[in-house]
Amino acid sequence: MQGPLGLYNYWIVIVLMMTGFYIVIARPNLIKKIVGLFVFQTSVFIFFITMAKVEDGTAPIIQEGVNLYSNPLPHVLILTAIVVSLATTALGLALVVRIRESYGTINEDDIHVQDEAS
Amino acid sequence: MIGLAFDILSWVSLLIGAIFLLVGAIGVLRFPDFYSRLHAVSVSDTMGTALILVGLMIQGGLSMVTVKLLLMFYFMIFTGPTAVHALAEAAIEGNVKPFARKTGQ
Amino acid sequence: MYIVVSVVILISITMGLVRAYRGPTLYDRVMAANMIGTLTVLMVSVLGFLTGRPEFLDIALVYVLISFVSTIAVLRVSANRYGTARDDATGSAQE
Amino acid sequence: MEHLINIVLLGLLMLAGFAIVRTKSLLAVAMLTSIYSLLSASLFVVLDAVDVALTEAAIGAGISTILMLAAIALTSDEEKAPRHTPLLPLFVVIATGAALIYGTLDMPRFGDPAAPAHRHVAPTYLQDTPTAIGIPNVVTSVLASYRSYDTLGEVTVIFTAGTGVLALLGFRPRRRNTEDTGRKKLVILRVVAKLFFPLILLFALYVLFHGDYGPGGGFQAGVIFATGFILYALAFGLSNSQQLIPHQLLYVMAAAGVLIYGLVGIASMLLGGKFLEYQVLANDPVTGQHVGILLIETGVAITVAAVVLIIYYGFVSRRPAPGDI
Repeated sequence: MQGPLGLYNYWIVIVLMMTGFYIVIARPNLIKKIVGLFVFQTSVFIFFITMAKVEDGTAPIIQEGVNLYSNPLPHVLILTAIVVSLATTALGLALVVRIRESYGTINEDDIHVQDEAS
Repeated sequence: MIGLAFDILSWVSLLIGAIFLLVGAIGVLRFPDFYSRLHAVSVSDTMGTALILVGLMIQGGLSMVTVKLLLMFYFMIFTGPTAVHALAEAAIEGNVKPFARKTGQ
Repeated sequence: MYIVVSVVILISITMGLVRAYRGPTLYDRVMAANMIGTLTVLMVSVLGFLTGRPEFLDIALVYVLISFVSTIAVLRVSANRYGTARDDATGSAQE
Repeated sequence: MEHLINIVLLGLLMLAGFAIVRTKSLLAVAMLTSIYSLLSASLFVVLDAVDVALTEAAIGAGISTILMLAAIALTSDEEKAPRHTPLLPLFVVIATGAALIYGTLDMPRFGDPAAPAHRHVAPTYLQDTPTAIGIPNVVTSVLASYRSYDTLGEVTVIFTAGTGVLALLGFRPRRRNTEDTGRKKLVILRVVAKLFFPLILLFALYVLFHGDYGPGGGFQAGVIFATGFILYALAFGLSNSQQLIPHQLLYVMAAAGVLIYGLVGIASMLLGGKFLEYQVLANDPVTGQHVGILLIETGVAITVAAVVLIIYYGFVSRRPAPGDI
């Protein structure tokens, strides 16, 4: 596809990214926020993998008789990024569990009210 | 000639499998209550999956690919019904009521 | 032929997604997620043949396992959360 | 034709994202997140990133979802409506999105083989891997050999996350028989789990050692390994699965994996090479690369498996009542 239409993939990814961003900033529930972060992260992964794709290329595992491969470098970066996303998700959820134990709620608005009262 | 026969066999298998998947999905979308929808899921879970995998196996021929497909077949034939069974049991426990016709109380 | 099958699978995934969104009960959503898992497995297998590199079936195998384990996990959580009194009775009787 | 599948999958992802925003029940949100992750993993297959697809399926759709479920089990399920109007966030989001879309206008079109990203180091990796490293999977060769410093950092991040969760949630060992062992309704699940448990572990080993030749590697293998134990814990209860693999052993394993990785680097220094330069590990440079990659992938798998299990046990053992997840 030629012209600006060849960019449709990036645009949809940006819409996805903004969906995650919206959840993070607009929703008061802390677990929902982490889900939003997860959605955001996943769309960033899709963005990178989109950039790695080469038209008519194939997966970067060397095979006889194949000449054109997709770019392996973004794949490596994203592979490790996915593992880091697991680490951040786990830590975030652990923090949410602790917040729930000390505040009795996971709603951001309620936590603010409690903080101002004390 | 033999090759063509195998091709036709696998295509028929793939097509019928695809029809089963579609029927199951329509059932999931359209059926009125949870338990009948669960019934529809099992159509695509067993018959559709099996036929599509068999079709792919015929295409794969005698190779590592077919071994992996067989392994997948083995896994799916166990996981699908187990998951559906667990779902039905959890739904009964969670007090999901079956659909009853409104007029014939 | 592979194209036809993958299009059918994509249509089915769409229907499953609509069911997962509409609910109405949690179990409907779990069921839809489970179905989408199965369909994704099939689509990845078909895609391998479509692109001419069917040796990537390992991915599909992982999908089978993962969708099964996450279905079981959500059912166990919901059983602990919404489970009826029967659940607690057996639990405490054994203690 | 692949364009069509690509567009449809992206459309489904948007649908799933929209559903996540609109849904109130958090358990349903976790389910939708799992679907979102599975869909993006199949998109990765379409876009040729098979290794990434494997990782995303195992981590995104599997472990992350299970952790979210465990956290929801510890907190609450329903989401309250926000106190503020969503107008300001909506405005911020639309403005940011518009700016980002404006930014993409200068990007090379999708799939352009002449894009700058494909010109710099990637051709070297693709060309040299068969001769210098001797394995077909370029992603593994870049991950474990060319950029092994990065991966060492990554393993350390995972280790740190495990330590962090341990510090936050701790670990409360269960007494035996406080759990509902022998409940009738779990019989079928238990039979299937017994059947699958060894197969999953075997498959994890296959993914680990086949990672040089196909999609797979240490990270994925570790996660699949942990998934096997999680399935066991779901079917047989936490205390039984802890008899299978005691948590002290997990602490040792988490540290041992990182240590194996670092020691491979130091061994190659002692043998006269640079840090993590595998060529010196054997007489033949290509064999040396093989040995080095296999060793560090094993280290990665051990750490990842142990940390995922530590995190999972940390969440689950915090539940006071006799419950399993």
